[in-house]
Amino acid sequence: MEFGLSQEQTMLQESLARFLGESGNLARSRRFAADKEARAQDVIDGMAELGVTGLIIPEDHGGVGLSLLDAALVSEVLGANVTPAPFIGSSVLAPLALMGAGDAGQQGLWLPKLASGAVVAGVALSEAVGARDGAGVEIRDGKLYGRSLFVVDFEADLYVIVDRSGELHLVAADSPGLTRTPLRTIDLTRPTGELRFDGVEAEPLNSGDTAVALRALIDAGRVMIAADTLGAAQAMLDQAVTYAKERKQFDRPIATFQAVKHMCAEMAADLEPCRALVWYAGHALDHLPAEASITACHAKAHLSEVGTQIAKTATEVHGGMGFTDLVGLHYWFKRIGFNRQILGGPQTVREDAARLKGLAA
Amino acid sequence: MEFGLSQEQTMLQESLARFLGESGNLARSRRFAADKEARAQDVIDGMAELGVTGLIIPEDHGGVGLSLLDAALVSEVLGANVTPAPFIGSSVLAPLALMGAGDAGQQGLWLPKLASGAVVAGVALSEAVGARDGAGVEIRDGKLYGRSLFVVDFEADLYVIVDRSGELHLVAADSPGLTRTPLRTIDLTRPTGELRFDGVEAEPLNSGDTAVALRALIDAGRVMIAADTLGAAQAMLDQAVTYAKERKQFDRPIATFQAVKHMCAEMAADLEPCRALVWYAGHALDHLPAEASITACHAKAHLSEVGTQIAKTATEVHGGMGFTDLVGLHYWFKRIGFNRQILGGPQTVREDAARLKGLAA
Amino acid sequence: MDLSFSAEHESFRCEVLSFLESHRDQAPRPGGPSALMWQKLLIANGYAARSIPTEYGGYGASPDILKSRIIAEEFARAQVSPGLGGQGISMLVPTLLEVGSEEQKRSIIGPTLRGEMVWCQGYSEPGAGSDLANLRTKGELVGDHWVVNGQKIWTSTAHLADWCFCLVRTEPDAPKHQGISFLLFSMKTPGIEIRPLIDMTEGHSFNEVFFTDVQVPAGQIVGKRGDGWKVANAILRHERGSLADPNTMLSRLGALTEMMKTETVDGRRAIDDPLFRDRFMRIEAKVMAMRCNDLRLLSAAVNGHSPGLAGLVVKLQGTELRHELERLAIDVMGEMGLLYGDGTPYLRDRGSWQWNYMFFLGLIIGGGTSQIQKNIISERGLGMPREPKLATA
Amino acid sequence: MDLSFSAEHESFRCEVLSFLESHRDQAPRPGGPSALMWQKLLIANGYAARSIPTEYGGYGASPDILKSRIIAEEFARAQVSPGLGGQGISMLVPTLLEVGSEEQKRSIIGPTLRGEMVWCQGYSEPGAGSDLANLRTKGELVGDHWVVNGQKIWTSTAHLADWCFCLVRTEPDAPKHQGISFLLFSMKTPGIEIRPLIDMTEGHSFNEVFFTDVQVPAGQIVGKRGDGWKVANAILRHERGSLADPNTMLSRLGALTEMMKTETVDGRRAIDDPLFRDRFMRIEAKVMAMRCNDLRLLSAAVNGHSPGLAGLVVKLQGTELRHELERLAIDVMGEMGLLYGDGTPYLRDRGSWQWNYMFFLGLIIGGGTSQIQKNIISERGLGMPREPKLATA
Repeated sequence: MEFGLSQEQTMLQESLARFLGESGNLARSRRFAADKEARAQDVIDGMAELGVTGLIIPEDHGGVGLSLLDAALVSEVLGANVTPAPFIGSSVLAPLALMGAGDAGQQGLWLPKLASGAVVAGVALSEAVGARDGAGVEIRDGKLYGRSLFVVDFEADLYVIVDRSGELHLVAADSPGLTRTPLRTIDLTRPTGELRFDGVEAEPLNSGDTAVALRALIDAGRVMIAADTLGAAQAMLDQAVTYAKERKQFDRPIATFQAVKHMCAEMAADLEPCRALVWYAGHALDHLPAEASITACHAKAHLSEVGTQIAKTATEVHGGMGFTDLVGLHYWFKRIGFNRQILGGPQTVREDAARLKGLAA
Repeated sequence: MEFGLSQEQTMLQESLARFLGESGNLARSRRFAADKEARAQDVIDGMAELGVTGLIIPEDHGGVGLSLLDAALVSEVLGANVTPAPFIGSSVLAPLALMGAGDAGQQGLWLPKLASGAVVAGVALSEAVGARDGAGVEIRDGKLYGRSLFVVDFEADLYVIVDRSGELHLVAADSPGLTRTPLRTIDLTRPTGELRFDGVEAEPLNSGDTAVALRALIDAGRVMIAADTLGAAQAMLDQAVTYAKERKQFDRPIATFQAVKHMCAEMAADLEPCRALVWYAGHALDHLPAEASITACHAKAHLSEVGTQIAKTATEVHGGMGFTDLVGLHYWFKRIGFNRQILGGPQTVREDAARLKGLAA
Repeated sequence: MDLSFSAEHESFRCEVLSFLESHRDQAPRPGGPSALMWQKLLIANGYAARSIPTEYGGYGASPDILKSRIIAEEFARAQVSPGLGGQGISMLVPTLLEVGSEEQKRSIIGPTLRGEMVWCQGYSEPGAGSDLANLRTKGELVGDHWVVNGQKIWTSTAHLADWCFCLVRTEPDAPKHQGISFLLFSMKTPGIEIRPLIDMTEGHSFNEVFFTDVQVPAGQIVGKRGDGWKVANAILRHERGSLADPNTMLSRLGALTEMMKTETVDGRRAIDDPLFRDRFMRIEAKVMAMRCNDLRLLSAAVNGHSPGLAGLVVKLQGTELRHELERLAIDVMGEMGLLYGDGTPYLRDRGSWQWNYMFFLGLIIGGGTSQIQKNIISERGLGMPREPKLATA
Repeated sequence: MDLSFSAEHESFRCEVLSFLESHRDQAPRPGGPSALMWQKLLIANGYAARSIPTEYGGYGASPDILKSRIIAEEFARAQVSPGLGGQGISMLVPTLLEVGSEEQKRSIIGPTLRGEMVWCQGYSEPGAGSDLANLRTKGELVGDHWVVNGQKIWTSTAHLADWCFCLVRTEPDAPKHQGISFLLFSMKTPGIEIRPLIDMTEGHSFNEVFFTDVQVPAGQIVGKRGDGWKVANAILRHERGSLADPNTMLSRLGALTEMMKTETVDGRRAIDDPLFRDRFMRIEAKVMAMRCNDLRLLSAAVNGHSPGLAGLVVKLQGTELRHELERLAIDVMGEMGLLYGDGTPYLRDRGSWQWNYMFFLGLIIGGGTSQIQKNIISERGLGMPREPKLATA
């Protein structure tokens, strides 16, 4: 019985955080946004060197073979550092899709390339959670038609596509008939976009139980996003506390005002139990199949609510400075805002959990 | 253009508050509860003397002929003083039912008795909003069968009954076949109960448009309850501020702690706009038919939410003392809690408003 | 309680409507009539600068809050520009009318009202936000000029303004609140540097302004030396209420309803989702309460009563409520609510929901944070004591 | 991360289960075996007083947090009484083990564990709640007795207790925190008056206790004169965590689910109402988070790590969450949720939802108000500074 992080896990987080610090952190994200970079290749390379791109890929495919909990811990660090690099799609969901529904050939071809960071994979999953504006992809005569919106890790070489019937497909980014349109959002650290399919050749991923594989993608995606929010919210809280200790008004640090202290205390009280929830949800993905989906929903929904509140409160603690671009706090604010809506807003996700529990139709 | 209370209205509130103060206020309510009184006849008599029992009854039926806004102002004062006397049922809804759906004979017979306080009328309306445990009343061969729960102003001589088809009836308390069972609730200041009908003779109230009359009862009931909560919540806030100024901890009044000040400020900020909302909703009942129902819903739902929050926060400001019976703060807490559930909880009432706006089926 | 208007006011409303009917083609639009021409027309007809004396360039009517409200309502309903705004007109002009010299009133108010003199406000500093009296920008009287050095922040429209009204510490030895003066100077004076202050909306609504040996003629002061705090506070009160207009909220609610009828997930409209609907109704009730509260304030103003608590709570409640309203819209749109930036495909309402969501977080903070507002409510509204003095201050 | 138990612990769980299987008929029930007999049996088998040394009447096992947890879990699951509780066992015994004299340990711990000596706690006073160190009940050493005068409040079980452990100011001239002593005395001592303190639940869980010249033998003191604050603080820490057990919350959630399946309005089940369902799921997520947090605390305790923030937030979050959960139940029941008092027709679950709703408001306040908890979290958990000293204090 040991509910906590191992030394290896703590080291993984620390070494990744150290690398991200060296690579420039917020300054790197600002440059990524200002230069409209498609990929921060230096960051991806550094992550590959640390084994992060191949984190959950088995060792015999060039990966590190770690667990989804480890992936969540990575996601947390990336959120904390508003890192402008692919991870959830390319290093978690795409490998999961290949491992869960790909055949040996597909696995042997793609997993090593994903592990090394040589290939980035995007994942088109939004319509499986809820289709907006009539989006969705259909297969006719073995070819894909339709649209996928809000592709995770959009600036990719390869895509995992979920069609309307829940089947999974692999599509190369340069496939004829595929049109890619970036969708600019509030979050400038994680490009997303639309894929349009006009008779695109696709390779089916259908070697396992596709329904199980799809559910695993949704669950893992939600836990990774929850972890990203955990990291981002913790970073906002930390910045608020630091700022409050430094900032003086009325001849005293604002951290000595009970109102400011209590705002910080409320953030901490809301957030700290979320850490254990994310750990548990990450652990459940690999080890507690009966609980995994519901816990993933709870983690996603709850972190969205808590994160939204903290994003607002931490900004308020910063006063006007939090509203400006000067301290860049809004990068975290927007990261949390992005995470809230992706793969199902909190209400949608709670309703999903209620269905899983048999409480809703 | 004058959005505010007239001098007469302010005086009405003040003279009623003065009388209730003289009649003992909280001590009177405590005695009412401890002695399990059915009716606080002394309070009723005093209210009759001030014209409160006949407030909205036309002068030619022995009343004062004032408006429903005036009735809301009275309701506010009764809530503020946790007064253990009938009003909403006996002096507002029953007269409204008679005035809206009674014939001249019924009006001439009952309105003067209600105005004088000689007769108390209860109103069985809950099932028209939502029936629990299969309650409800049906008419067969001119006789009533079934059950009405949570009758407003239950300890009465006469009842206005709404049956399942929305028709209104008058029933005397001593009618054969009628069984009355008090239902004890958290709120010991306002008796409620169940009526069981086993072939009870009833007199129909069907001289006007019954549907309109029923809707008017629901709307007016909701505004009166909202006003009662306004008064109770304001009284709790006032008590919290007073207590905070007196109570010392750490060698200073707790009112000097920013945390306590902000709790009180939040209560005031939430509550003060409610006052204008209740005024408007009261005014709308008589003068703005197109808005009356929706505004009544908003007033009921919003005051319930704000009231619940203030009931909790004001208790917290009182520390442990708020939890005891010593200061009696819980009388207000429970009055607000009672108001929240009666004639539709906040969610139910909001859904009703959405239907009225054509936003829900 | 009487929500009707008098015959005089009803007839005034008709006048306004007929003016709108016959002149709306002269309202400013891109490539059409200019805002300055329109402003002149409005002043001439008493629909702008209505109660400002004619000798200072106004229309010279006696103040009538209801008529002002009628003008505002009908121009908003007709979606016709109500004329120029800005801090010069809304804040400096009332101040000058109260405490300006005759010379200042004559030379400044007219051009300001006509939009010929655009102003920015130099109040906040990096070290003086909630604690505005802590400001450090200093002005030294050298010969017949103030020499101003220091930095301002949150200076909206500094990049567009001709002139600045500015709080400057001129009496360094006086107590904090008594050492400040209220100076006026041209933004073309040498030594002024303006840096855009980009905010979280990616927009440029504010600036940082740096002063290096800026020379201001000694006479360009409003009130006496050291009176600046009093002068400024008279206007700050004007500002706070205006951030949370319930009529704007009502129109946002209307837009939200329409949006909820068209946004769908898996073909189901947002308005048919009981959870979104409930959140909407909940917000509508709060907006209704603020609108009723606003009627109460209007009525109090007409009758010369003090608005009390009802006035003190507006900024806190209104900005929070508006933020909540925009938040709901984003949740309704889901992923679509993340889209931002001109020309982005699928973008709804030009991104206004996201923009307002963020901008109103700024307004929750700006013009007195929620924490400062709660202090004010508890002290001025509820009579609770101020925090005791500290041992070392 | 490993949520499994070791073979040793799994086998221990089997032992517990087999004990429960073979002895559950000896558990106390009205008209059946007594609680005291059951307690003896539990101690003898190591299911109560498990790690307390045998010479003081305990079972004498080495401390094993997981085994304690297993016992608690299995007894709860089997719905069998886990033995006696109360402030004597949960608070006084650990204190005596830490700082009591050998004589005190030998004479008090055993009878307390066996339920032969029931204790109440005399801490809070009307003027000393959040500011407990402000207590004024005084003890003067006259000859070989302390003479105690004053008043306590919130004394739960005073009306059932044999003895009291009590904080008393014995050194009036010492600084506030250093003038307090920790005394023990029989509740049968002359001069003690107990008045029931009825609370908002209409229940009698607490008392006011008045002391008039109560004579306490000088030796009945734990620790030294003036050490009482330190002694008491060691135990207060024990109390705070226990108010918000996530496993209890889980079982309340389960009961709420069942209730939502049976409560109807116009024939429609509450569980089929999307709004109630969403609120339920929202609360379930929070409960899950607290349960995971609890696992983290357990694990930290097993490994001797400091729980840090994760421990500091439990009381605040847990009591608020429990209050919220009970609130939802009341809303689900609507008017039915108003019913209260034994024998009331239609009453659901004996009124337990209303009772808990109110009682947990008491717990939000008791044992350190939410405001005090937030001070603690910000200072101890986030390293924020204490409020500066006042000019006049």
